[in-house]
Amino acid sequence: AEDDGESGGRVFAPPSVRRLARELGVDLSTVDGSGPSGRVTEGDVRAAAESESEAAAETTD
Amino acid sequence: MVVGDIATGTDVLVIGAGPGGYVAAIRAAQQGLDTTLVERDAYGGTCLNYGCIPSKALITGSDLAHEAGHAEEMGIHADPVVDMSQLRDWKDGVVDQLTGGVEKLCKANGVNLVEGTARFKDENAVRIAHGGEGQGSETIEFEHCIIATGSRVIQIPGFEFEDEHVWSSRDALAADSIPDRLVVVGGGYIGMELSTTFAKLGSDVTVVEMLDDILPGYESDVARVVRQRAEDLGIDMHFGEGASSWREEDDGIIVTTELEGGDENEYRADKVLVAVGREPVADTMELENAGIETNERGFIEVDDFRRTDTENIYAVGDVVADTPMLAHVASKEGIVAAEHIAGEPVAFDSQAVPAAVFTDPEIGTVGMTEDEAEEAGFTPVVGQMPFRASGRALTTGHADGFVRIVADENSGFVLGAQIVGPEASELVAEVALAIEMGATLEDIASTIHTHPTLAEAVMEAAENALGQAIHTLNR
Amino acid sequence: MVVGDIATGTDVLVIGAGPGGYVAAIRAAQQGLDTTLVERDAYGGTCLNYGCIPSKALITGSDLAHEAGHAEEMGIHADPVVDMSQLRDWKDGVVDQLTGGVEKLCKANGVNLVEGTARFKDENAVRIAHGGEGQGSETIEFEHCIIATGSRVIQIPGFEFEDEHVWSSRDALAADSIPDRLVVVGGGYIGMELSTTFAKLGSDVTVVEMLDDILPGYESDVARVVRQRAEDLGIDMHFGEGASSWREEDDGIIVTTELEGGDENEYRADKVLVAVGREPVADTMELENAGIETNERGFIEVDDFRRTDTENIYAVGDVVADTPMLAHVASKEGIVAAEHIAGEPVAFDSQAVPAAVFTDPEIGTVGMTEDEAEEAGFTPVVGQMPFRASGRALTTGHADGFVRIVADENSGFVLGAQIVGPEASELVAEVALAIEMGATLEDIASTIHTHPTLAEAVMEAAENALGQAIHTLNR
Ligand SMILES: Cc1cc2nc3c(=O)[nH]c(=O)nc-3n(C[C@H](O)[C@H](O)[C@H](O)COP(=O)(O)OP(=O)(O)OC[C@H]3O[C@@H](n4cnc5c(N)ncnc54)[C@H](O)[C@@H]3O)c2cc1C
Ligand SMILES: Cc1cc2nc3c(=O)[nH]c(=O)nc-3n(C[C@H](O)[C@H](O)[C@H](O)COP(=O)(O)OP(=O)(O)OC[C@H]3O[C@@H](n4cnc5c(N)ncnc54)[C@H](O)[C@@H]3O)c2cc1C
Repeated sequence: AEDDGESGGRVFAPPSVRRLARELGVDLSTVDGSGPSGRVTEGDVRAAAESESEAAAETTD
Repeated sequence: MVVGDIATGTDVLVIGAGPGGYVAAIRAAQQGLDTTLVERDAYGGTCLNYGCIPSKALITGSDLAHEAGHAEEMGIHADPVVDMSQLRDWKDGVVDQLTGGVEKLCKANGVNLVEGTARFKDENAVRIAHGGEGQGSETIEFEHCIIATGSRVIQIPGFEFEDEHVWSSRDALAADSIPDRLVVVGGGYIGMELSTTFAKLGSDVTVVEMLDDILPGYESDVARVVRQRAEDLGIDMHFGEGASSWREEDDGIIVTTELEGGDENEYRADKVLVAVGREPVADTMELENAGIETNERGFIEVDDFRRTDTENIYAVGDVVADTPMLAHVASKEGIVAAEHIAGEPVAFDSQAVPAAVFTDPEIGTVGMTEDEAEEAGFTPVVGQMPFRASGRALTTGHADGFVRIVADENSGFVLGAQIVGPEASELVAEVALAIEMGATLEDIASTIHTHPTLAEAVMEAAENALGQAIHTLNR
Repeated sequence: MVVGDIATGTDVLVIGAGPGGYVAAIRAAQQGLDTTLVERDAYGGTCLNYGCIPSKALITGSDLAHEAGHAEEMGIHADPVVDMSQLRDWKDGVVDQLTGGVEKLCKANGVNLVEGTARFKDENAVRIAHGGEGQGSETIEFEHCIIATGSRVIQIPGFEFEDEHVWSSRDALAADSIPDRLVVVGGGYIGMELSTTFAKLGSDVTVVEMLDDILPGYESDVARVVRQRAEDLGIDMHFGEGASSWREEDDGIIVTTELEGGDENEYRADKVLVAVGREPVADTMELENAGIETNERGFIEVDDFRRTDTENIYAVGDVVADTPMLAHVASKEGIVAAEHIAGEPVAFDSQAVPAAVFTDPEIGTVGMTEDEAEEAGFTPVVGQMPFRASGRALTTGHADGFVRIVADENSGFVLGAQIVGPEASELVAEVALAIEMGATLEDIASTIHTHPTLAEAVMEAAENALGQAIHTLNR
């Protein structure tokens, strides 16, 4: 995979972002990174967490 | 909470006060958990007492004495004499200061300290056998336990460390005189660090290694720089030979080695240092009572949070399978285990595990080699900067070696570095951060690096990988 | 393109071959631009010939000699004798190797080298006056020009560098004997580096500084560590005094200083080193012919791309206003100018400009201090780690000083670091990358740092700022 922050089975994201993903229950490998070369940022993880909870809210609606 | 007359209870019990255990205990206590740390020997474990710290202190002394005696080219004329028992005392002073510090830090963070050997009664209790006579034993019940019992030196048949002529690394580090002739069995990092140290202190050193190079696990062009320097220091290296026996003769000993074809060689020496590796200490605590098994090599297997098969029992450090036996790995694992017990969203997810060898010159590596990057599915691009093109290296008089940086060609993400040269152990820190952050070659190349520093070579290597180095020709 | 009989043309003309100019020229050539570099004196400029490199080489020699002579505590007994002319030859060899390298690298990258002094004819041409007799002059027309003419030492009234008793830093670095008594006028970084060097080589050193501390611009607790060590080395420091005159007496000289109230002091010496600062060299090239003015302090003002008021003419390095007069800043500016000319999307947008002082111990700083962070509107949080709690520092025998890290409390973003201690010049590299990457304290704290290294202190300082340091007590 090119330019999606994931190569060689690895997601490129800073340690603080990886921790946040665990905290918010976000699977990093499903997040589209908006940073350089697809690096996953804090904002990407928060957005993913939000859209997941929105999706969850919609399905329970 | 007191659970009975002879039994006490604790939230977290940590077994072993090495860099795995004491760090885990301090962090657990910082998380507000009632924490108890059991140690049967000395605070700081192998690392502070018999490993990292004393070896680096002796290296400092041997470097200074050797350098000052070999700086005529710089106009410095000296003929240093080393008083080994004074050097040992200085080293012991450093060790005492640090181990005393560990004890104080544990107490200051509210860790309960218990001296003795811990053995499991079951999944929620250990019995502590106190060392001193008539000290008896006590039981400690725990919610969670962190095993950090470390490793011990491997002994080979015929070479008993009890014998005064046979040294373990621990004996070598406690020496109060310099042997005239030293045979070192094993050319791994501990063997090579000590060979260099004693060669600089004046010993005639012979290294005997079963494999065909020193420093197995390191790339051959990295090892070559150290091997060349070792040769220049007069260290005699023999490959494809295993030590088979030794005997006393005249004033010294003779070490016999076996070659592949069955031939034998003999080396005269005063001491023989056996440094063929270390094995986990998992047999001191009756693990089976807690339902934990070790793998076929004696290590404990753990998950991403350093949990063993028994969910409330964690293991960290040298005793753990799959991660390198290094102090900073032990400490990191200790932190992960302690925070996981406290409910923090942690995991052992480090992308970059640095390692250093304190030979002359030093080696510092982190992340992937070019081959490893290829295997992992990347398209590696590498950049290199020789220290002989570094202004700072030349001004220190130490310009052997190079910085190599490995990145993914498509994304530019930095994947690893192999550094051999002055302060290599320090220089990897920047690359480790780069890898963890998901930095690209361009990120390193466009960060201003102070002139004149060795760290500029990291920047230059990144620029070289990008085809735009200033101080080397681009590939 | 040949524009006439006596005039040649070039895409990019670079004036001055210091770290600003030669780097700019190489990068411009790498971008495919026809590039010409004019230098009137020596390749490498001040830095390689009379600054960074020779000073660091002498520091290495003086450190080694001094350390070896003061390591009885470590059991090392030596009485080193320094042959200053040999040390000078070794240093000159290092300089020659590097300046020769610069010339080779320029050629290998296709840069045209011209020797002589450049003066502007107009916005698109310079006349080059060749140094040698009867060499005449030539005209070079250019599309773009990069001015990198650097700086020179400031002279104070009554102290003429032509006199053999009065040293500039350049004279001090060329010394072939060690003065018994040296008075140093100015306690800035160049004055303190040279004071330390000569004190370690055996001179009786007196520093006279107008202000009330050494190292103006550095925080007082940072300067204090260096000042303490300077005192221990026997350096005599006097504050609030300005050198007013000197005279020969007996075998040496007497330097007279003036105090605030009008009182005077006298100091006996063999040499007086004047190190009160450096001023831009903007008066060698008839700038006005190109329509460029200097500011009231003689510096050239530039924009984010290092363009002067005349759009096709850029300026970089010490001659430029507002950025610190440092070699690595000059090089970075040179790269920005060259790439901007080539149409690359660059700018001088560095968030982190590191600086080092090679005193004993070293200082390394990068980014903001706590006060600067506050002024910039952040809510600063700081973390600190003293080197006396660092295992690596203790094993090197150098444990004075500390690492301080400054971050924004709300976001955790790392904003700066002030490091004073062993290898401080190298340790800032990691923090510079952290700042440029937008790393947080947590990012540094959770990156594994090799044990035992000084770089661990950076991690510990970050942990301290987070209230979870292991090896120091948390605030
Ligand atoms: C010569 C030498 C040099 C080295 N240099 C380096 C280096 O430069 N960098 C580096 O990273 N690593 C180095 N190492 C390796 C480093 O020492 C280990 O990786 C590190 O000590 C592992 O830490 P640990 O906490 O897992 O175990 P240890 O440090 O081995 O500590 C384990 C502790 O557990 C105690 N213990 C064991 N069983 C029990 C029990 N049942 N009850 C109570 N207490 C018990 C032991 O007494 C010991 O104190 C070196 C090792 C050696 C030998
Ligand atoms: C003792 C000392 C120690 C120092 N230590 C450090 C250090 O450790 N780290 C650090 O970062 N900085 C250090 N510096 C500062 C550093 O040397 C300067 O910041 C750096 O050299 C600036 O580079 P530059 O390219 O702008 O100018 P320079 O290096 O000064 O080069 C300018 C060049 O332009 C040439 N020139 C001038 N006018 C003309 C003309 N009209 N035509 C042709 N050629 C011309 C000059 O001959 C000169 O070679 C030190 C300085 C001194 C004096």
